[in-house]
Amino acid sequence: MATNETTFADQFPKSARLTRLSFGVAFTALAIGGLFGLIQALHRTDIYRVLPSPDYYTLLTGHGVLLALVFTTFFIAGLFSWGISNSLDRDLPGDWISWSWWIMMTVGTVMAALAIIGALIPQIPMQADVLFTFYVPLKGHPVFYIGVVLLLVGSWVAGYDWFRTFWSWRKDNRGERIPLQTFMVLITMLMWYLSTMGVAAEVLIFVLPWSLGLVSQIDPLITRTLFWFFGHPVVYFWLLPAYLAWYTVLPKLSGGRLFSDPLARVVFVLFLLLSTPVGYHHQYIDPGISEGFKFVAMTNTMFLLLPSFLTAFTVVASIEHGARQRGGKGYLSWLRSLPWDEPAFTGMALAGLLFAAGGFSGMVNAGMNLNYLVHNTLWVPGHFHLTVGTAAALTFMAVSYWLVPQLTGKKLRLRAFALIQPYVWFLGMTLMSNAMHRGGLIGLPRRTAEPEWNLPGGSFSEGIGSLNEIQLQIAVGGILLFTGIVLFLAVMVATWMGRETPTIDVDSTIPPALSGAENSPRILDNYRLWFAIAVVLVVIAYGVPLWDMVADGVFSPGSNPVTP
Amino acid sequence: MVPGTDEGSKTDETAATEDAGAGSWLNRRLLLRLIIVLAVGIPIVVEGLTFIGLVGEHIDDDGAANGPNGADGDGVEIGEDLLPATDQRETLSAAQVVVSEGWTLTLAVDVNNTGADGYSLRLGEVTTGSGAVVAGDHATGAMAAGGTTSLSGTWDLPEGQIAETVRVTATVPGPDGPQTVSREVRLARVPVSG
Amino acid sequence: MEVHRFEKIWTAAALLLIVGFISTIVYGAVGPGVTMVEDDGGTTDQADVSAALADELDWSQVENFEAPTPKAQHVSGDKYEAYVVTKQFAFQPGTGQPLRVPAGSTVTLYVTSPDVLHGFEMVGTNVNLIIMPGQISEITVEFDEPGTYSMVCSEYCGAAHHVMEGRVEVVPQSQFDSTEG
Amino acid sequence: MSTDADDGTVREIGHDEFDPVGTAALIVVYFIILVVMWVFMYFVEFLGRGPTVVG
Repeated sequence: MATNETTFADQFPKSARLTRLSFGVAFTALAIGGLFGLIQALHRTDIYRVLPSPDYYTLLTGHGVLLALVFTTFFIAGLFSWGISNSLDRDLPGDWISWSWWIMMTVGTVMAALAIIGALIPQIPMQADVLFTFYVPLKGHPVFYIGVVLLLVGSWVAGYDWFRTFWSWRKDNRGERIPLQTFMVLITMLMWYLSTMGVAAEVLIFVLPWSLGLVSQIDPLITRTLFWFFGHPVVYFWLLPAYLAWYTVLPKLSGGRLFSDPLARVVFVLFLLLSTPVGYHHQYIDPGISEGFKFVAMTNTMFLLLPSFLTAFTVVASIEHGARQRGGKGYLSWLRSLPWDEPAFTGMALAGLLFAAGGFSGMVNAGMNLNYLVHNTLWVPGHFHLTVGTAAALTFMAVSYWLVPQLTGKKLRLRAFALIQPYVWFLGMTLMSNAMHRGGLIGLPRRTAEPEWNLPGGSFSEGIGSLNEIQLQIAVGGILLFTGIVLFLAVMVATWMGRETPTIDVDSTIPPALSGAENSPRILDNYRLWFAIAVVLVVIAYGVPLWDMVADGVFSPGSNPVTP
Repeated sequence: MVPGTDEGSKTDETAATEDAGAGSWLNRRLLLRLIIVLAVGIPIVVEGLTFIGLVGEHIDDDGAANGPNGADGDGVEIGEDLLPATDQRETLSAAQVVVSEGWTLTLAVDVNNTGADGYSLRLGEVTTGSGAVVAGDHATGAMAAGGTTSLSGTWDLPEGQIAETVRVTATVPGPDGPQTVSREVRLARVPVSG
Repeated sequence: MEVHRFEKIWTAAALLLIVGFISTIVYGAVGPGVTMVEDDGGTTDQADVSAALADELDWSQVENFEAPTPKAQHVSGDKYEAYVVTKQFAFQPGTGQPLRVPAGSTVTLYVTSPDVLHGFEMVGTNVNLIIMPGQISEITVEFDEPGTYSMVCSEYCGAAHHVMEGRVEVVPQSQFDSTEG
Repeated sequence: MSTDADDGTVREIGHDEFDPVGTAALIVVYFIILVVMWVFMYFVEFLGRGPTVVG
């Protein structure tokens, strides 16, 4: 590297390379998935249709898989590789094991993508119009399920790569506290190992043999329960890396220091414990599950709000500390002295703001009987475009503005694009998500190519303003969001393809927290204990219901496969 | 420099004017202020209107807004008369869209000629929800007085669309020659089966 | 571990809010008596349901289920029951002929599916169910005033999922008794 | 806009003399919004609707 300052890429070349490659696949998936999202937004709102409505569901599957599974998992793999090396001051081994997880994940992604696109291209004899939740009895091509399994197993090996780097650090640093970023990576991966048992069992035991024809009938209730055993923790698998950026990078960008390191550790341990025994809040209105288990899931879910509330407090306090150090005054006017012209800071701050709104709509979803009001309506996409669509995705883009120069040794190009991108995203998302929430309240179903109201007899009470106003607002929001993706990708490609620069104009040092780890109980770092407690909680929440479902025959009441 | 208006293609490196010197620093500050006002102001207005609208929705008619709201059965349902204008009975006996290779609509009508000889019924073109017109021509031919027959026809609809109206033409023998009665009849929800 | 007093206050406030949410939901279940769909509808055999729909099997042989009729069946007093099948891309009854229910009645709905998952969402009301092959979703609903409600499929069920829609007509008692079917 | 060494830091604030009052203000506002919206969603939108589920 020609730069005269030592960047992360100089210190840890193997880790930097793996992070760059992971970001590369993540941004490609973001581009394709984002394009699908734009086509869907314009199709659904009847503004501009390029495909017949039945093909909408192919795009919807692609949008879900490429963004919610591929973009997130690959970006997290890159961010965690950086986090481990940055906080342990130690490069990844970079041997064949390190390469194996990236290759496995990439091959899996290509397989799944081909199976999905196959529905549009006659030459490819595959289809997987089953959406990213692949509910049985709808059946996709086996290649789709194998692709998803490879992506999953690849992420397990990546976790092992980080753990063995930590263990080798531990041998040289007996008795020291685990550095915060590494602690966050390890706890997140423990949650990931525990929760992916559900979807691995679903696909390997039930769905894959069934799609290959080895088993004729499987029980949709068991497969759906196993999917949602994994389905909620996966949203925390997307969220906790964003929390890692909010806890460890955002305070520095705002000119301050993290308010409390121990509180951050407590928050991550709470997520490990509570994020898996809650899956039934996705199945509140499923038949075959008694209200008692749904009530347990609701209570656990509501207490899962606590770590997010604590995060809101700690992160905002850290930002305020930065504002005060930059001369901010008063109860609220300190907000003005924050670096709103710094894209990395703006992206994360706006992502946090929209996450607060997404949090509320999540509380409505989590309210057991309140869920009758909004289940499977447009309210739900409104919710998760605020949480994974902004809290995670916009934070990932924002941290890239700060991290990619360090990974490539090249100054960020097109800074003006980068400066306005978070604002374009924020405006587009507020418009789209607001309209989606209102559409959900008047009963518009989600996952439909054509909103029902232009069917004869299809009738929806006039929501606030007219239905056309809701449709228009979704379309405008969708266009702004796609513009945000194009701006972001333009900055990334221009930076990556640009020539190396003497300075990368990024201050990569991270100051220590205001109250450090040293004055927190050592038990916090005992991740084996927390993992054991998490397993016990899951057995309590899922043990009996899963046993009931299996007791009446593992595969019964069975359903034959139906190709969409 | 107003960024974001041109769809910056991902590969070309548009040489954005790097901010040089204090002059542009000042208009950058104004540009930033404008962006922040727009990007934060509009959402606040939208959310405010939403909440006022939501509450208003419930205050002026307390719940009637989301009470019964279905249109009362517009469109001819199975078992109803297709062409009330004629005194003959044309009862819609089947309406079905089958999705296999394509989307094919099947309609069946039980015709009962209560009038004089020479009555005939014809099913013409069909229009779908988004206005596509599909030609079709199925006729009973001249019927004897008091005769009954069942007329059915199929139409190949564009993929993903269902029929909303069908052109129905009846030739009714009258004292001074046959008259034709032609209507574009709206159909109730046509069930679609996989 | 030294915790800032603001943190303590905020944690207590957050816990208070959470307990508040939970008690609201418990009130909803106990007061107005909104209960969740459970497993008391029982299970059935998906193949039997699709065979009965294709008239290859008599409905009496289908476990825990009866023939879906457009008109709700009287049980006793103001109690009625209705059997509905959600199949790929239509409600039966509902899409071709609307489901007719008397006003001022309490109707228990039994809903199942012969093929894939469907959604049973009555627009503008709190009636919202997931319908699963092999399971019977059983729910009791109070219909007070007359009117017509759209019901839409709110769970993806295939290429024509977006056209799957039907109607429930709540008709005055007198009109309900006079119509046949 | 190159970030100079101290990126606009005016003064250092240690842990003990920093009370996040601004954060407290923001969080109280957020708390109020949550309570108002929850009460509205539950008692007006949800319970105030037409045919309700009772069994």
